[in-house]
Amino acid sequence: MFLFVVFALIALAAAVGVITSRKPVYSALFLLLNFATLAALYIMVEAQFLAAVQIIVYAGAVIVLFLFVVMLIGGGELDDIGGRNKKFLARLTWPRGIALVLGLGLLVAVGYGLLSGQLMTATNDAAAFGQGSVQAIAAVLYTDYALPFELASILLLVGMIGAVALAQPPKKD
Amino acid sequence: MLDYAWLMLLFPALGTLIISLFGTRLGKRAVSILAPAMVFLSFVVAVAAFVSLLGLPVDERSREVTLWRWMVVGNFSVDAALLLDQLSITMALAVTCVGFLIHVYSAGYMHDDERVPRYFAFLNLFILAMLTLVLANNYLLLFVGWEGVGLVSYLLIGFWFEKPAAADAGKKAFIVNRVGDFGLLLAIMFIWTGIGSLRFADVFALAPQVWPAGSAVVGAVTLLMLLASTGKSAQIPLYVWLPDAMEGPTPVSALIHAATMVTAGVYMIARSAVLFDLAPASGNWVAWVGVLTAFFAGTIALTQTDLKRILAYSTVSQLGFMFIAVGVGAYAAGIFHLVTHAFFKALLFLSAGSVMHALNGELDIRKMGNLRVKLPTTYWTFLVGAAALAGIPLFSGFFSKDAILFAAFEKQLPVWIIGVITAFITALYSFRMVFVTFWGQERDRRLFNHAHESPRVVTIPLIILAVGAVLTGYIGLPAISAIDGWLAPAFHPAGAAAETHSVALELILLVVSGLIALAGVFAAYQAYMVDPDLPKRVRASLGRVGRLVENKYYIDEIYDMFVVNPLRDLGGWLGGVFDRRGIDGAVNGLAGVTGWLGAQARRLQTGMVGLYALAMLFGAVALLAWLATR
Amino acid sequence: MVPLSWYLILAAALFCIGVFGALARRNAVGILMGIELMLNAVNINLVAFWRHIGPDQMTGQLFAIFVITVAAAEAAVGLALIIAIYRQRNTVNVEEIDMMKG
Amino acid sequence: MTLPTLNFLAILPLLILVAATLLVLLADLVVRNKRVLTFLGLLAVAASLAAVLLVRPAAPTFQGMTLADELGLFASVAILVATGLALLLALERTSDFTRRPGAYVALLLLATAGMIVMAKASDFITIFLGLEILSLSLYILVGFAQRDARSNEAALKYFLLGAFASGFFLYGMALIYAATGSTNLAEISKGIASHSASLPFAPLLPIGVGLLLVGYGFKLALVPFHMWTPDVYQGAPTSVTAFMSVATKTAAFASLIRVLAAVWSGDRPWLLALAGLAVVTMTLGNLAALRQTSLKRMLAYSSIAHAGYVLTGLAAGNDRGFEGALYYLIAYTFMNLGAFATIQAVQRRDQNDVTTEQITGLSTQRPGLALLMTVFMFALTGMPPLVGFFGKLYVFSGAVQGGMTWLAIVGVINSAIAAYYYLRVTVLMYMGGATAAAGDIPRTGWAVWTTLVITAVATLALGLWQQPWMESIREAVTLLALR
Repeated sequence: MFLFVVFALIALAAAVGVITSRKPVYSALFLLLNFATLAALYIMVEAQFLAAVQIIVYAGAVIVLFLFVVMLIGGGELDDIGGRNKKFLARLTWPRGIALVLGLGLLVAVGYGLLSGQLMTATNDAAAFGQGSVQAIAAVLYTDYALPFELASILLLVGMIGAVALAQPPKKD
Repeated sequence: MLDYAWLMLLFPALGTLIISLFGTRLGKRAVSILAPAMVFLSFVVAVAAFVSLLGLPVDERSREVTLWRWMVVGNFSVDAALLLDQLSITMALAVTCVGFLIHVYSAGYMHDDERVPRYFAFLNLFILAMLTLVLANNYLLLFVGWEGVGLVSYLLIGFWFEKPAAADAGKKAFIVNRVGDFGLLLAIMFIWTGIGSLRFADVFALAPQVWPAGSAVVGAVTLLMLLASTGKSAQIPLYVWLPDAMEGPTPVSALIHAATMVTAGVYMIARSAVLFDLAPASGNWVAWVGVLTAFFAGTIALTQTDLKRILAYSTVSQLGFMFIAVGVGAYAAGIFHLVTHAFFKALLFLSAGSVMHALNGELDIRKMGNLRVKLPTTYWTFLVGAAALAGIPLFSGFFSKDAILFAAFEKQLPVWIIGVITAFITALYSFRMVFVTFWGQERDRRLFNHAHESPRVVTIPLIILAVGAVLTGYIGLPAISAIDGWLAPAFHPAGAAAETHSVALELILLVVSGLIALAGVFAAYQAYMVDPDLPKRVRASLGRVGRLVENKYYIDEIYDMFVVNPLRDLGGWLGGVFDRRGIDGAVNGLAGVTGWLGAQARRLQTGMVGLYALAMLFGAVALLAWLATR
Repeated sequence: MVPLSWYLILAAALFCIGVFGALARRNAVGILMGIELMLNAVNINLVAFWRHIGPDQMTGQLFAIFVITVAAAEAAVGLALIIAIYRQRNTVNVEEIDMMKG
Repeated sequence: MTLPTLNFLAILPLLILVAATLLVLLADLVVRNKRVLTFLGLLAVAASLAAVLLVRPAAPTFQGMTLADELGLFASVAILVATGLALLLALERTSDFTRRPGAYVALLLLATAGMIVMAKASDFITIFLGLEILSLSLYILVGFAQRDARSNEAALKYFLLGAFASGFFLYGMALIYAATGSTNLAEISKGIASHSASLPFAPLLPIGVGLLLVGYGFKLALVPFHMWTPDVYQGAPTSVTAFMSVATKTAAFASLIRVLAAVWSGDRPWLLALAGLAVVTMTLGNLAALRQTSLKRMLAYSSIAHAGYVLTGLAAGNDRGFEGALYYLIAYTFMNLGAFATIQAVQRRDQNDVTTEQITGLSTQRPGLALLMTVFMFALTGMPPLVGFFGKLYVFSGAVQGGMTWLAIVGVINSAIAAYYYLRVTVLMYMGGATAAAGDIPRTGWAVWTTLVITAVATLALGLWQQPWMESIREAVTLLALR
């Protein structure tokens, strides 16, 4: 319980950091922190393999990619909601104001659904011996989920072709 | 023979196809022969079908010819099928006969135009669409024809699109007709939902069981049909497009905007007789719309000075008579008048075209006069047409108009009274045209000297039509009543007993009608020949009323004032970006407001991703709020 | 044990922070980070439900794995697009990328 | 533990497409004449189409991940036809806009694969993966027109908003999973039917469906999730626009129909939500289309409006409406592809769009193209007896039957407004002096002609002969078994 609260607070703080940091590098690092906290939460619900994937894919690949791009296009300042030179209200232009209101509205709408019904009392009490392990996942991944698995490979193929096609600089003519 | 009735559609279809694909290569001459030939072949088929239908016993005179199974949705199916019965054959005969003559006339009339192939392709396409409309055996196919004739009409009104007036008139016709079409489409959906079939035979057989007489749904369906008909047949309140439609070539005015297309509304109401019988209130509406339009348009025709516009308002007025007929349940009389009108109005338009041709396009009757000397053939044919229109005894219009008024007299006395007054007005303006145009002194000497009779390709159709305009009346002589007996089974498939009329009463009314028509002619003679100042004095004594009529009751202005201007002001006030050039009448005003809304809708599109995403988020929250709280 | 609803509320909060981030940022990379936050928030949901509904059904966990795969591929393509546009216009500020409008 | 037997025949169309993709990528390295690649793609589409039509497994396959039902078959055929026509359309012009024809063909095939997956998927996981495959491919394809600076911008906008929408989509799936305990549509349907009231997390279901609708709304370009559409349609290479405007809609609508049928409760509020979306979608789409000067943008707004018409069919909530929606999709596939194909034929080699000015007086320069464009415009207007009319008739009368006469009235008024801008195109082509120099319009190659003729003939013929395939549509809808 205590651990959950700690990790949850870290995750939230990191998330706020991601969207308010002035430097994109900081944003990316906050994102890393957020991902790592989530991995910790996964371990708490005994989804060990998922936690490992989270670290390897997100921290190892995605964040590195982000950092790489940020470096490539120059780590200049994100002069928007993170800007220091203006007061907070001045930075909160009307689209952002509306976005904030609507974001809260979304939270209320979803929260309404979450908090009504019997959700409040439900807990994660079922035992999960070994269900988060590599073996358990492999057993279903290659049988019941064979089709999604294949589809994921197609998806990665798309990503590959796309990245190559886009990365190639256009011919000057 | 009836099984080959589809040939009627095939020929104009072939004509359209060949001319639109190879028209320019074939040359004007070949096209001018091909197009009328195709319609003539259709006419021959129609005659053959008519003869074989005559050969059948009365209760078998309704044949369906299925071309192919069009669509099947569960137990609902629609075939592409033709219905050949007394009503559709009568219509098909009128369409192909008048259509053929107008094609021939066009060959001479359009001779100098650059776009002859396109013109004839449209004209053949029109015949195809019109025949589809009248021969359809279900509402869906009828709608196909309905939209088709509307489209061709729009294309032909704007045929001389270099004239801005023509382009605007086309636009006006199109938009007004969309309003009407909208009614028909909704009516079709109601029928489909309520009855589960669109085939005429099924609908008319089931409707009395599904919809009790006077029920709301059948009332709605029939009123929607009335709305559709007021658009296509130019009745109050949607008649405004027809006078402007005269910007098209004159043969087109004759064919589409006088003889055939504009009668589609009357035809549809007559075809749906069973439904209208179930909704007597709607029938009353039809009759009142008809009589008011007839009177209204008749008075306007009296004051116009443009020959074609007089004829246009006269068409609106005569269509009003047909509405009276179908409104009071005298469907056969309505169709009878439709047929006679097709002949004499086509004749009048084509004669007017001949006059126009002779005077280098001049249409203002104030510049004409004494033309009977220069254009003898045209004069005589025009005279026959005018006599028929005025309802001079022994000419066709006399019999058909009398049949309508007789029916009105029996059902709706007030309608009859206004109808009789309108008949008088009709005679008055008919012979005003004759006297002012062909009699008296020439008013514009230069034009007069220049005038010359039209070539034979123009006059021969005129003569044939003139013969038709006289003879068609005799199929409906009260004593013989051939057309009534012939058509009646088509309206009441169940075989309702024919009503018996008092012959004496009918004869009395016949005499009254004849006298009224003659009185109208006499009044016209007094006013325009004997005492040319009389109209001015009458006009002066009428004062404001006269000005009112002269200005077409300010209808266009009223539309402007109450529809266009408020909308325009609203638009200007809201955005200050209103496009003034687009404003020309009610319709355009509406289009302008819509366009203004469109401009506002465009302004939402700022090109910025953030705002796009914001809109999405807004949508998401709204959607969730709605769904979560239900 | 931690109640299920706590996980769900954490997820909802993270999702909304991500949404706000995606809307509030002008930098395309920043927007993409907000979107990554959203996808991760969904994953918390999936895992929590998996744990609650019964761990012998692996659906939630596997769904989460596929989501991670998709997120990675999406990030790769997205960043490649961002580089391409940077090369062309020398900016990744979406408010300056508005040639098309109306 | 034994591995289950996997019925690979069930995904044969998919396998063909992916294998062809790899082949195209390999051939790209050795072949000099890049047209061969397009031909390879066409071959693959044909083979895949044959596989769809001939190999028809009966039961749900891959542990209920996909269905091989009539709906899936129907959508697959429509999608593959669209792909084939799009490939044909670009055959002679690929080099005009990209120097990577290999990747172009490959991505087009992969997008098709994704669409087929989405249309056939019966499990949220497969739906999501299908959606992502098609989306990622399209993001990249949209940016393929290198000579047009707007292309890249379009791709970035499409990507950012698409990924944003994916987040909502996914969240919705997670909540429905929470509410019903499964991601499989059949299970979900069973769960809701057996104990809808006693489901522990029942309140999550409508919220999940709502979020899901956001995702679908994005792909289908429903207002207010539509804002990307005009920019993306304008910036993307014309052949890609032609493809995505029709095929994506087919895939997403097929999937939406499936999902709606599974979570169906026949509840009025749900239908009203759909009806509301339909109303704003068609109205805004038509209004914004009125004053466009770019034909691609105009058609983009028109496609928004058409999505609204299709949605009307779903909002009707009865079989007739659903059938109408499916009919509409087929109709739309041909008429809209045809319209974009004409734009492709008219646009200059160094351009990626056509303005209203450029088509003024087209009939004198290219009577054939003008005539075909007229056919497509009339079809989009809803002029009988072309396909577009019947689509409208079916969906609107579905609404009338479902007791939503007002929705039908709004729809009919909207089609009246729409007629205005479609006919404006015709008027400009026929009734105006030529402004564009004749040499500006490149020679129209046989491949484009083939595309144009196929779409035009289908636009007419499918309106005149509806019986056989309306029966197929009916079967597809009956199998959904709406409660």
